[in-house]
Amino acid sequence: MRRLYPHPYLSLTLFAVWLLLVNGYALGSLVFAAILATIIPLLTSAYWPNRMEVRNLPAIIGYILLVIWDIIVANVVVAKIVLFKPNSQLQPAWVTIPIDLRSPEAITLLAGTITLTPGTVTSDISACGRSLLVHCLHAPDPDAVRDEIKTRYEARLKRIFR
Amino acid sequence: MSLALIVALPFLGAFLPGLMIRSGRNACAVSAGAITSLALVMLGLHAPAVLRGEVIQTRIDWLPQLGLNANFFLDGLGLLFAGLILGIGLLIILYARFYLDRRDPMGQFYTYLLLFQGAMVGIVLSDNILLLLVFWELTSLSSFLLIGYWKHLPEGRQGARMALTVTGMGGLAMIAGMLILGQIVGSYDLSVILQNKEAIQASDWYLPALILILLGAFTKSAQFPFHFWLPHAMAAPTPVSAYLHSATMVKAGLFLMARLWPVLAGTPEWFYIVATTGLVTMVVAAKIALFKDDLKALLAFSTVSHLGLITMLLGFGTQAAATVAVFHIINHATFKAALFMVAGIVDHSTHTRDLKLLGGLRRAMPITFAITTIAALSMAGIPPLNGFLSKELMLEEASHTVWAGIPWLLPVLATIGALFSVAYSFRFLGHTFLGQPRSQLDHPHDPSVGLWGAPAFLTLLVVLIGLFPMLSAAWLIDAAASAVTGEAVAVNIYHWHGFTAAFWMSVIAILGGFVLLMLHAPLNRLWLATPRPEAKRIFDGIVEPLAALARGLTQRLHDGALTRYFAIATVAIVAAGFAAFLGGAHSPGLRPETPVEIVPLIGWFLLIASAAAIVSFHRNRLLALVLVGVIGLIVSVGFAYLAAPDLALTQISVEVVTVILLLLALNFVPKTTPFESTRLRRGRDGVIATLAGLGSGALIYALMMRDSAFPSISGYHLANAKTEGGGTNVVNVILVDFRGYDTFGEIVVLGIAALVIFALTEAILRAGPANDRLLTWVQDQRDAGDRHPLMLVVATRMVLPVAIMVGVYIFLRGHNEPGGGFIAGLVVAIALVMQYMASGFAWTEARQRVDYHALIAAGVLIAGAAGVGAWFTGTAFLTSDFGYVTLPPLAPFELATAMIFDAGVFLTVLGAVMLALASISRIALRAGEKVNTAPYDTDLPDGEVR
Amino acid sequence: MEFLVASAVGVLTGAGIYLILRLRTFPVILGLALLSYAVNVFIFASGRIAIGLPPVLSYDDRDYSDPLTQALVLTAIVISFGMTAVIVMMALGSFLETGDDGIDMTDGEDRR
Amino acid sequence: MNHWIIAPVILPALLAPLIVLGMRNDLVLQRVFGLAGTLALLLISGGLLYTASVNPPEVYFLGNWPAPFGIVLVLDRLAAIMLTLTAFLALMVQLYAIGTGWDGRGKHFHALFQFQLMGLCGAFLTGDAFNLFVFFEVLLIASYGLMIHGGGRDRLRAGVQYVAYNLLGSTLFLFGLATLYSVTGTLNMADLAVKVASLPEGDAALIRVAGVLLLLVFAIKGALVPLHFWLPATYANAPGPVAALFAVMTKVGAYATLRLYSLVFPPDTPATGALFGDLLLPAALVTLAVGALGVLGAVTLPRLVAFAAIASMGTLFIALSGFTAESTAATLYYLIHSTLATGALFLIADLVQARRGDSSLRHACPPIAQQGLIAALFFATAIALAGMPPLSGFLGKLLILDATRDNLTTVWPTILVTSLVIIIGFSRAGSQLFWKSHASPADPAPRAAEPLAFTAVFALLAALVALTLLAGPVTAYLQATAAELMDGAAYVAANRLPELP
Amino acid sequence: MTLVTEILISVLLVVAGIFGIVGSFGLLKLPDPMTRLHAPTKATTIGIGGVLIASMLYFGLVADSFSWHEILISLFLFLTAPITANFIAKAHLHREVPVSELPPTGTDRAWATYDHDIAETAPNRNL
Amino acid sequence: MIELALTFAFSCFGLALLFNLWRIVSAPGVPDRVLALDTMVINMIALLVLYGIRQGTGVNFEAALLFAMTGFVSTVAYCKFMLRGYIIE
Ligand code: NA
Ligand code: NA
Repeated sequence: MRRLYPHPYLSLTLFAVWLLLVNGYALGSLVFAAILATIIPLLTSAYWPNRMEVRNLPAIIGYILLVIWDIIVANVVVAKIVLFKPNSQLQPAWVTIPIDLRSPEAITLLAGTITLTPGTVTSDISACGRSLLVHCLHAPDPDAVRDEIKTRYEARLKRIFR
Repeated sequence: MSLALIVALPFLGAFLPGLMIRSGRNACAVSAGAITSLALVMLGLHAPAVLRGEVIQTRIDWLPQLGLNANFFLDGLGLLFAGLILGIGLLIILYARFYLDRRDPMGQFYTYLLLFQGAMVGIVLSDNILLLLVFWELTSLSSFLLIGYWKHLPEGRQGARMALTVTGMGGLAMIAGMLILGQIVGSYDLSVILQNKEAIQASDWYLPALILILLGAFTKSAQFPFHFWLPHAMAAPTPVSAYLHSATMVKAGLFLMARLWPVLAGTPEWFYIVATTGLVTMVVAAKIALFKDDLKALLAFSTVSHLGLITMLLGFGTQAAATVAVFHIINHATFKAALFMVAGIVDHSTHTRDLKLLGGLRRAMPITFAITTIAALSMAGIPPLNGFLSKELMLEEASHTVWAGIPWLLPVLATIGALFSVAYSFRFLGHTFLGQPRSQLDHPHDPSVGLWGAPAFLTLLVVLIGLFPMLSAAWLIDAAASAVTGEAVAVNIYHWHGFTAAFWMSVIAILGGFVLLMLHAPLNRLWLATPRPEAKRIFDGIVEPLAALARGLTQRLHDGALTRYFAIATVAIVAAGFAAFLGGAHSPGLRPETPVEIVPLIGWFLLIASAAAIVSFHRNRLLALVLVGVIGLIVSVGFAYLAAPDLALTQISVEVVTVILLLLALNFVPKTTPFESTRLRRGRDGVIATLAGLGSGALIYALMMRDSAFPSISGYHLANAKTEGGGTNVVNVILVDFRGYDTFGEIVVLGIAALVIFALTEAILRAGPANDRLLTWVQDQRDAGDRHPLMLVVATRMVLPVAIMVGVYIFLRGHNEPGGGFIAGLVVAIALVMQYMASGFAWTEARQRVDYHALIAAGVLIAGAAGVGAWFTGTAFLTSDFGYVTLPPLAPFELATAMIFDAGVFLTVLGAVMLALASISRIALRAGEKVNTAPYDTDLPDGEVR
Repeated sequence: MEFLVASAVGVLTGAGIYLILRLRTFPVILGLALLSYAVNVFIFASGRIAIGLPPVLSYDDRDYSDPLTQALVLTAIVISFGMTAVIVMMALGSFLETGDDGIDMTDGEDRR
Repeated sequence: MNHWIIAPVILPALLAPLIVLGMRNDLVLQRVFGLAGTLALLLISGGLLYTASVNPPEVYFLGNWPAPFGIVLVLDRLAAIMLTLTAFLALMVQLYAIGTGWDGRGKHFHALFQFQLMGLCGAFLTGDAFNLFVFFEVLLIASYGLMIHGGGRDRLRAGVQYVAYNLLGSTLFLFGLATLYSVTGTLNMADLAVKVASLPEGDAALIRVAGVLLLLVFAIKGALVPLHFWLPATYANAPGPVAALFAVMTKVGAYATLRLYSLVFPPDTPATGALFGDLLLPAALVTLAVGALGVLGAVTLPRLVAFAAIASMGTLFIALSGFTAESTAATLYYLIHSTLATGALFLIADLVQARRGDSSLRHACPPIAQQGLIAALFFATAIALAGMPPLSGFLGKLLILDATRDNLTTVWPTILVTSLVIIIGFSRAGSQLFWKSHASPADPAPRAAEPLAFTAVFALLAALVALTLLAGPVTAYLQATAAELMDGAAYVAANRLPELP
Repeated sequence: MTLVTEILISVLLVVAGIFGIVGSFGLLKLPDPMTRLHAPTKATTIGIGGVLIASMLYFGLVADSFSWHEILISLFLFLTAPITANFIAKAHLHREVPVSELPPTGTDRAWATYDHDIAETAPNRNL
Repeated sequence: MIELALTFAFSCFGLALLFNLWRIVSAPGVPDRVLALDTMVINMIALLVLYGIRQGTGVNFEAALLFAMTGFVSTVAYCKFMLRGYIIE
């Protein structure tokens, strides 16, 4: 089973993607989605050599909902800054986020979350992969940003990725 | 048939000497001689009949549609000339055998000689003026080879070129003249033309035709002012000079004038052009001959002079004069060929032809001396030799010919010509053989009989004809002259005419000639002191500047300035388009304008602004590329807006692959374009571009506003796509079915493009400047450290499978909804490119080797097979079929053979894009790009560690 | 709308022509790319433009935008893509061989 | 349905990928299959030539779609002639390339060669205007690959120009086609003929523009001044055998002009009248003059031949511009002749260049291996190309002169004077190349005999001789061809078009 | 179609439009490249998200034809937006920002963009 | 009401396009331009979807999806070019 589905979450995603693509859920589509969701990961597995270890499905769903909520907030915050804050009052800042996550997928997910949420963009990673460089649009207190990221997102991700 | 054979023999035999040369020089000469003899014998067999007044004809259809046929006829004139050509040819072959050096390639010589001989015989036996032209030009070509035979001599090369140029020019003029003549008469057959004197001479085109034909004749016969090539042709080996430049080729012009005499002669135009030219030539050339120190040059100008004489006689337009011309043709051939051979003998044994160095050879070379004496006396017109007979007759004719109302002009000038002729003849004889022997000459001696035999034979003829003209020549003259004039001629030649004007003119000429020779030394000083045009300088002065002009013009015009080529092309296209438009009626269209909405207006503005920005900022190449991307985006969205989603899909995916390709290439070329063109030039280009833009914009506007006069064929496609093609996406059904053949060609184009790119890459990566440049490549920009950023690599692990799935989806739905194999191929290719960008070429390749060549080939083969498959059902290539498959519990779905075709498209596109990108990546690798072993560069415990 | 399309074609043509008259390969290639956009829109528009018409058959009596010109444009796009790829590579090869990305052969190479 | 009609396209189209797929690293196999393919193509073409001579034009309905809705192939005499000529030249060129090892100097020669043939055959057979464009592109892109085969500085630079110029031409082609389609609503050539003839007067200006734009496209292909500039550098820098094959490429332009403007825009078309002939004739005359000047002024041998090719295109288009049965027959005769002669001369130039190591005509070089033989070949071919007797060039010129007697005061002097200039140019070049070299005492560098290469050249010359000797029957066939072209009714009928509503 | 759905869709569209234009406006207004990076990558995700949800609702509730494939576009953009931002930031850092302006990594290695020791292996020119 | 909202949205995204173009043409650095181009793609996707709503057709869905995909890939390519020169290494 593991050989047939090297990345089960990918297969699941692809199954869903096919249904989304055909914009329906007819029986034929389900069968075809299953076939493709099996074949395509096999074709591309060479490019995903390691095995992603993920657990705790409720945590994943919780994380997704949290991020969506944060994105909505982020957009409002950024919109206000863009529209109403004079450039002179902006206090952009660079923040270094030390990370404990070791899985590349987890790090990427964290970095992506940071970018998608309020006023922060992940700009770089250290060559050893142990810290992220984050740019803040308006951060009078950069340390607070770092702490929030670590507690709000990284801690949750640690529970998801082993 | 046998006439054709006489002509063909030398041509067919021309290969023999070349082949026989391996068996030795004698075999070579004998084979050439045998061929000539055979032809001569065959000619001789016809002689009795011809002399009885019959005309022998052979007709072979060649190009009857044009009136060009291999028709030959033999009459007296033909017999005379063919006899001369073959007879003297035989002697020359003999003479050349002993004349040519051991080192000379004799096989080549005889080959050329026989080719020439065949061409000459062809001229004189042709009964079709187009056929005659063929042979005429052949003589120019073969003589080019013969004159240039001694390839190591620059004079040979130049002389050959000059001869070819001048006679070639005449030949081309003659083509025009002959064609006109044929048009007037309605036939190119000589025997027909010769019957149409009135029609020809009454035609408006008579004079042009006459001039054009005479141009051919005059150049060939070296008539003034085209006489200059002949002396330079003397760089040829002496046998060639003797044969071509005295006996035969130069007489081709005379032959032609004689041949066409019945229809062209007799008009004032003819008289003034031909007689005057002949007269001037005779006098001028004779004078020049006197002052030439080179034996062959002297003979050459003498030849020109005599040709002038004959021309003049033909120009008189009377039967008597024409008869004399024929007679002199015979005589001149005998003594002049002999004299040329003598010159060769002298040259051969003394190694010089310079009259200033020669002298007193009579004792050392008695036989040669004897031959020369007779021949030279004949040339001088001393009785009783044959030269005397014809010259006397000439003077007689001249004496009663009035030129432009001046009775004395012709006699006086003719006498002067004769006088010079006497002088140079005696100079030739005297300054070579008489006087004191010259010590610096190294043991001169008579040659073997092989060399002197031929001239001796000719001298014998000189004497024979001189003593017994009626017995030895009159029959031939009669026959030939009858043929020339078209009326029966019976000559009566005798030595003594009484004290006629001609007699006194002759006396004056001989005495005057002696006096002139006595005065040669002072006159020569005067001659040398007088500035005079030198033919070669003039010729070079015309040809070389022309060649230089041609070179200059050609090089300047085609100097590789593509931008100018483009400017010219654009202007030409726009101008032609406008002109075409203005030349026809145009009813402006009445279609209503489609209303404009705000967003398209913004898109339009974006497009205009981007185009303007590209023009302004194109020097920043990356920016220009980004702007092209913007335009691509807008065009894609525009297609979607205008109800063409397939186009939008294709445009956008092609767009991104193009950008990637350009970025890959841009890495190796300068990132900016320097300021180079002047303001003026930019202005010019701006004007051209504006005109082109106005043109295309106006054209499409006019087209859009007018309805097509007929219903478009696309109505059929709309009506039948579903029912006959099995798909609701009409565009796709057109692509894979109605016009699947176009698509087949289109994927072949893509496949070829990839192959070309691959082959080009191979060439670049071979040892050479490009490879050197790559090996020492230094990036012109600072590199960032991170080559395979972690986030991209991880994201690609998701995006790649998703994108492939999108590709599959787009492929499968293509027949019914926007999409299809082409877009699907591009989508998958883009996905793979993303993988390449993420983890690098080498890492990706190492994990999954796909043979892109095989993909392309398989794609084209599958698409082709899908087409060919239809043959098995008895239908045409690319005939498709479709049906619905029911697999319970699934809903029925459609399968169409067009999908197999589309699969071929998919594979080809994928393979082509990937092969092209992989090829460029190889260039980057050669330029020192490093190969990674891990999927990303960040230190993380993932898969392979670096 | 027709005027917008026509003027877009004209502007793209003009810009393309201006760029192909430049002296370096890169702008010339961009110019050819612009020309190919211009002609693609030209072909498309030569079938008369339509807005809001269905591109695929939906079984009613409505008008359709001309599918044939669309197919022709598709073919033209693909072909010009192949051609562009080839000329890009050739220009690159030429630059690598000579160290010069001029499009003209003014140093007399053409005369040799 | 006669499937043989499409064989000349399908055979190379499938052979080429097979070569890529199965034998891309085995030159010997490529050679064997490539030669076999081209030979087969020649045989098929010969068969089609015969078919076309006994049958009226025959149409192959691709995909079984009726004309004018699908794409059709049309086999008529003209198409068959072009196919056979192409196949023959290609076979010889291929022999030469193999014999000299040219095919091994880069990748994919044989595959590209087959694709090139596919493009050419497709262009000759198609009865659809847009499909003509597609096959133009196929043959062009293959020609790009062949042109830069082996790489190298000058070849690449010239190659870029060649491609760029042709891209402009392709764009123009599309402009023209779109205009044509927009006015008539059709792409099938026979249908175009029917519709253009009955266009309303208000469309005259637009259809004239379409016609002129397309004419200019073909003029680019046919190297007519002022659209000829791509040719000299391209031909001079292409590998010898490729340049020889390109002899037929310019003829594609002539073919397309002949096809389209005798069928769709014949001189009796109300909207266009004699427009195209009037445009072509002066351009052709200037082309001939430019080509002749180039021959006289050329400084290298390949350029000399290239300009001779331009001159021959000028001559060809002079005849073509007449659009009468007589001038068309002359055009076709000259077309066959000049293709073979130009091809042969390019091969000979390559022989010389390979041995001399230098192509300049400005200075003499030591004698070369097989000098005598090569000189003789050069001489014979130059005679043919210069239009001197006795070879087919002369007959072709006579036919053209005869056919253009109505333009006696402009055409005749141009043809005759340029002939002289070309003769002078060739004689200067030939004596410089083959005679002056004797002045130097050095022995020629030894060189392999390359029998295949010489066989190819001999075969081309033999074809010229045959064309000369068989001028009568050949011209008869061509006259029938011309008659078929001048009367488009049979062509149109073969398409079985539906009745106009 | 109920008024609620109509209002819902309209609101979504208006909100989306506002965020769309704010994102692009920010691109113009914000003072330096790094701050500009914040505006569009965020605002356009919600902008386009709103449009896509509006589309889904419209087809599902108004046009009465089930549609959910818009989700795919959203997913795709959410997946790629951080990567895009990351890359643009890296490009900016590389071209414009000296390493001294950045905070330290807190590790023994530099920020990846500035770290030239990464994965250097011997060049292989023979491929 | 939807029609009105649609018009509003259309105008917003159309105006956004103009802003993007302005940034592309006049920006201090290439990264800014790439950012603007990327944003432009997003705005065009929005326009395509809006157009689909107005026409009541989902036919432009694939185009929008492809825009997203190709926009991403070309942005990455541009940045890779600025970072390393070689975009595939
Ligand atoms: Na079909
Ligand atoms: Na983004």
